[in-house]
Amino acid sequence: MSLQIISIILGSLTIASALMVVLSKHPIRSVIFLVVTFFFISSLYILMNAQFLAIVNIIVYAGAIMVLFLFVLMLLNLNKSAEPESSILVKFSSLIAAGGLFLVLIAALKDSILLSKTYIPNNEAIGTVEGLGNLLFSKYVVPFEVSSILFIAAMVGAVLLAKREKQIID
Amino acid sequence: MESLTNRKKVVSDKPMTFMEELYLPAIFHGMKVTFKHMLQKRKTIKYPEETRVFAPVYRGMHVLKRDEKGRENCTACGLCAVACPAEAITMIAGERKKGEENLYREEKYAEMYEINMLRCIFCGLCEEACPKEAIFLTDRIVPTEFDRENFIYGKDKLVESIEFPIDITKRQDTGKRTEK
Amino acid sequence: MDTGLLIEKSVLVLIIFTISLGIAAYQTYFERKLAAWIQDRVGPDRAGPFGILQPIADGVKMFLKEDFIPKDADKWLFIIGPGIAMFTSLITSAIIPWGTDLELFGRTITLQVADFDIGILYLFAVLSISVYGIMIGGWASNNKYSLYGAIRASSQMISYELAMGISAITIIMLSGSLSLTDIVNKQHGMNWNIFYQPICFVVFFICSMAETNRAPFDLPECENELIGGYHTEYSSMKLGLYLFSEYTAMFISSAIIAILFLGGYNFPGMDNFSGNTLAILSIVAFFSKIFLFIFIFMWIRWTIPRFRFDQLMHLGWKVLIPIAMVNLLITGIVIAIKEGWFNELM
Amino acid sequence: MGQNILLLTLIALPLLGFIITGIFGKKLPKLVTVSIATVAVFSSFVCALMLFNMNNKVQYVHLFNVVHFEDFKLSANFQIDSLSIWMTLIITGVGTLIHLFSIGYMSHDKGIFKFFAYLNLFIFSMLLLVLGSNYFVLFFGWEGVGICSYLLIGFHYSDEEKGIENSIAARKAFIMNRIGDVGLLFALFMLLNTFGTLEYAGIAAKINELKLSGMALPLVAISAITICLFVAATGKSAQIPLFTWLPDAMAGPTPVSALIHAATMVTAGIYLVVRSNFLFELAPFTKDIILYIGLATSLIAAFIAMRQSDIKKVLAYSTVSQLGLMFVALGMGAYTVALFHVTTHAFFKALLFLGSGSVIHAMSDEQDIRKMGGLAKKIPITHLTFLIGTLAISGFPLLSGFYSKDEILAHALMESPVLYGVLMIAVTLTAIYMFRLYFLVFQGKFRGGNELESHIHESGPTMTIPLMVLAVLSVFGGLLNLPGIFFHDYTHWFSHYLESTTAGLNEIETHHLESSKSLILMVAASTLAIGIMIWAYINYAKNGKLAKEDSDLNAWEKLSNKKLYIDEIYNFLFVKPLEWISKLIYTYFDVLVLKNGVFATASLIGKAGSITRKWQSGFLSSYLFWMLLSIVGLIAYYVIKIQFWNY
Amino acid sequence: MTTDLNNIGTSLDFFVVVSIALFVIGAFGVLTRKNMIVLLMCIELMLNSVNLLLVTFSKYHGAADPQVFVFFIVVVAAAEATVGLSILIMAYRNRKSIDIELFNKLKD
Repeated sequence: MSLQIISIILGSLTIASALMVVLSKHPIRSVIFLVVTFFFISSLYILMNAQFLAIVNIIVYAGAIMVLFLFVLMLLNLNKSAEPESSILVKFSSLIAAGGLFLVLIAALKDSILLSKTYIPNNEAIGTVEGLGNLLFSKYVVPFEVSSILFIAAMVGAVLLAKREKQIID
Repeated sequence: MESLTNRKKVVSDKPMTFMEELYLPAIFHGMKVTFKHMLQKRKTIKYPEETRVFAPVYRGMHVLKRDEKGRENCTACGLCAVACPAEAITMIAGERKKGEENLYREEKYAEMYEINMLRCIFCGLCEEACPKEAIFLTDRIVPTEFDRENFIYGKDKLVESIEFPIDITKRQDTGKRTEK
Repeated sequence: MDTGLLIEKSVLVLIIFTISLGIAAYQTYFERKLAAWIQDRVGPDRAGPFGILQPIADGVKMFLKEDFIPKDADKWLFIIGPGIAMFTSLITSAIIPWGTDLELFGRTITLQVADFDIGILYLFAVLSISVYGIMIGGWASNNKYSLYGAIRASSQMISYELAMGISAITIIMLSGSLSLTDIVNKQHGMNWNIFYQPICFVVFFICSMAETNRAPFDLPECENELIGGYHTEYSSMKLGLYLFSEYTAMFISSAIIAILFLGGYNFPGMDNFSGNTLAILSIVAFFSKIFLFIFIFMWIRWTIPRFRFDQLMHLGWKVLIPIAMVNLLITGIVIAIKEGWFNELM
Repeated sequence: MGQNILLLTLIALPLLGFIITGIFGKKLPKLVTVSIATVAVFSSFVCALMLFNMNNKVQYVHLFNVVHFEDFKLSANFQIDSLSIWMTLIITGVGTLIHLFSIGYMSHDKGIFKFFAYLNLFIFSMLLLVLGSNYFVLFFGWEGVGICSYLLIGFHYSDEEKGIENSIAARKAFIMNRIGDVGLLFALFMLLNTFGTLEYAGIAAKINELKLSGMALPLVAISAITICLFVAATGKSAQIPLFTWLPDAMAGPTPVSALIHAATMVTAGIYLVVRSNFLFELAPFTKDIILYIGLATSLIAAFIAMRQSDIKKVLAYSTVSQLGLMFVALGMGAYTVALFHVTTHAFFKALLFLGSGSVIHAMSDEQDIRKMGGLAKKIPITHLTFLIGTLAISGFPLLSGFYSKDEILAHALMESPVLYGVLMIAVTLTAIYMFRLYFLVFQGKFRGGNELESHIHESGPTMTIPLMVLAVLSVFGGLLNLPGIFFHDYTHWFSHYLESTTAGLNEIETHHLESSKSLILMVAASTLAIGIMIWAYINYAKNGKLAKEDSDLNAWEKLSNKKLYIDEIYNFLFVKPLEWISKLIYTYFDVLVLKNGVFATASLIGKAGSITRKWQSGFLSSYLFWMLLSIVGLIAYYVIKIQFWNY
Repeated sequence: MTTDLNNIGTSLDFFVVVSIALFVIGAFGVLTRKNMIVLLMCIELMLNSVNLLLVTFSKYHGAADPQVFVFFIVVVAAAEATVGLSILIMAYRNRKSIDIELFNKLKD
């Protein structure tokens, strides 16, 4: 099944670029690899027929959030002072903990993975704009509206936090 | 006070009206202006191929004239140097030897004659001061150079050659010229 | 997969790329000519008759120049920056419907590389990514002017994307579809959106000017403040790519505006034609609209002086976004009334 | 079709007026602002008239759903029926007149645009209250009028002399109303719980369904609901025990007192009870409570009004007393009669308040009736209209108050003669204090000093025209509900009008006394009124038994003047014990138990913390590391548990 | 090649593994990196892994609801990023650094 091969290749690339996010020394490189990771994740979404989410993922994550990160990194201009390395002990113990988490999660989800043999074919309309839109504006309309309040709160909070307090100087 | 030209514009910073605050009318007006210019005749020319015709009063590079027999007119009287406001002209007078009558018109001549083109302001006073109709400003352009020394023009560059005399008859008559 | 389709699409992609690049190249020539005309000059006229070979000469010059990478620059990012910029401005053309269906060799060829049902979203996704080219390039140069240019570019593009998106939503509401093909087909004949949404058109037009960093919004590269802006340190073909991407973006934006507001490939009286005649006429119509907009872009550039940065932000956040939102609201109400949502009240 | 649009315009106009005057009022010229506000209300009134003209059956308008989960809905629905239209007519009609009056009355005030904005908002809220087709919309209006009342009572909060007093009065009104609102909220919750809907029609339908199917009605729940509703009504309509805010509310500008605290808002309680009559009919116990509380309020308020010296306070207590009368009517199940009294009361009480406003205006803001007297000649129009109002409220024959009170008395007589007798006392007291007020203000000699006397002048046309209109209405308002002895064909038009289309009112018949009996009652009442009038004239105007200073009052007079010491009693009963208990708790519980306990716990934690703080490195990564490790452990535990022990 | 995309069922478990791996990588990054911006990015990565899992399950069960949740997660992530970055800028203004090790006031 060629699609399976494609998905395995894309999945591996996703994991590889995610690893690069964590492993690359320079934060800007991390940002760029994270963007690449998001692109791969979007491609995985497309493989699963969730085109709308794929595009939204790119617009919001790659196009807005990561630009913000890049922006802040550029403003802070940290390229001179290199980030101090964590000690070997910390790295080792983190690796152990993360590896443990991976194994344990796989073990926990093992049953659901096995279940996928009885895969239910779904109807086509779920990943489309219409499908999501219908759900969003009927069943989930209250959370949808509430999220706008969340946005306003976040916006006000961000502005307040980032504003320099001039009154003190005056 | 009444201005002579009446082109004065009074600047004011009164608050803008709504239409002005929209900016769009002003923008459209500007675009109309540029569009008109797009259709207008071009004001520039393709220089090396075409050149502009100079005005008769144009004052360019100097020339030291010879008379019709090919003799230099200049007698090194120094009036041009005196008249020069920029102190650009200097010269050394010499006495005409025997056998040089075909070179110099009178018994005194300029042994050395230099104009510093970097100082010269092309005012034309030297031309007016000259009693011998020896120096004229022409419509030629002083060529560019890389070194400052090269801008001190000696007689080699100033005196017209006998084979290719410089035509100055098209210059506007200052009323002093007798020779045509 | 259908082999014929594969070939057909590949050829289409090739043609579109060639045309885009060719038009972008000749835009530089045309821009210089136009600037000259507006300033009562002649313009480039040395290379070939009327200087028609000027873009090629420029290209050769770009290729032959020394490729220079500053000492402290981040080498890889410095290299991929212009690549991303060029890439993003080219891939938008994938969703543009260039004309009605063409019939060749017994096949019906759709003149569109990919008909997404969420075409506009794709457009905005690509738009939002196009910031990276400039930001990465500007940052990687390790030059403060480049960095300023990059930061200006990113904040400008993010700000204007909002107003642009809102006005695009207005059009989406009007057409009831996210697919560009549907939007074009809705404007059959002379039924163009610009007649319904003139304000929206103005907002979208201004925003796309800002998105492509064209004057009067060319602050990321304004010469008298930032030398060259984000491409100060660039030379040779990398600089060429940046310039090229800007011109390609202008071409694509003109195409998008033509699609959203001027009916794309529709032209009045198109019902009298059919088949390939119609297809060719529609392509002609579409391109003439695109050229019209390119011309207006250039015309504006050589007319209006550059904004100050605070004025730019003021215009984006405090003027265009409110206008676009109010317009959206009014459109929504009108549509609701037309669809009869208030009928039960009456 | 047309009715719905009309209804929406009717509601939207005052809101629009509020928005325009509220936002742009400061910048617009004064005249434009006030005319926008007034015209908005007047246009609403015109709409209401048109609706009144068209309407002959109940109609519902659905605007939108506020909350919608599955089949649970809270929606902004409106209802057009005779009850809501009648209330709308009163609100917008009287509202228009009072707006007009305010133009003159408030003309010297800087914040006049604010005042008109508040008035418009009030009208809007009131319209929501009466036009909503469910308790949800009613609640919005209820709270809205509460807020407007608060804002308007404290309108002169920045006044140099009385500013603080005004704000305290506003706060008192607000808090008292909140107590009532809690009742309303509880009632709403219980209604939702019991019937699953807040629509009047829905609840009525549910009850009918239960009745038809022969199932047991949730009578206990209904009793509780009705009591809660009545608590809400006491709050808004100033009944015992929540009536003390209304006299204090006279701190607001006089038009406000006229509109909100006499004609419209205070009758919201009556409206609530009338609207919920299908519930109250099922709860006789609550009805009894209403009857007795109404009676007590009526008597007490009338008694207090006897010796008040502030012109507005007298009217305020009179309002409380009249509201008590209405509640008596409600308690007897005579809903239409109560509404009839609401109508006539709106006319003459608004008239009286506006008249008093005119007097106060003329007296340069002096409100003490002991300093007035002999104003009849100086302000003739005010005098005449005020006289009409006084006669109407006292039940002078053939004026509006006469009919409405007479209806209540007639029903009381049908109920029991004792009730009739007690009510007669209240009515008599009303006549006495009203004539006392009239004679002290308008007859006799002026007692306010020369300087004040020279300033007295009649008010302008914007103030006198509303007075005249209201006077006409006060005279002829009674014709709406003529008792059977006059014109047989048109008798009890009002009651029948309400009965015909109001949902839920159908099952209640209006009882009528036979003609002869009612004639006797009428004659008795008329004689009483005229007798009191003559007695008051002799006492107050002729014999010059002028208002005494506070120190000269004898025992009962003092009791009346000091408002039966109710504020003090409340203070003693509620505020003082609360303070005392708080202090007690503070000294014994807080200091001894809590403080020491807390300190002990804290020191324990501190000691434990100093041992465990070595874990607290302050590095985020280490915390996260431990967190991750714990998560891994937990999941591992459950996985193993499932895998190996098969839970 | 004309296979329907629906038939990749057997590889859905692979997506689950991928999302778990992404989550673990994010967690690892949070533990080892010291730059606060990178920490935030690792958190974004973890959020995305959850999104991927949700979409996978949505595909698996044929219901669109999880995708709506993804939508909300994206919204929350956007809000979180704005607030987080502004806090970060404040922190940088105070300490002139965004090294997480310097912000150990929590122990006091």
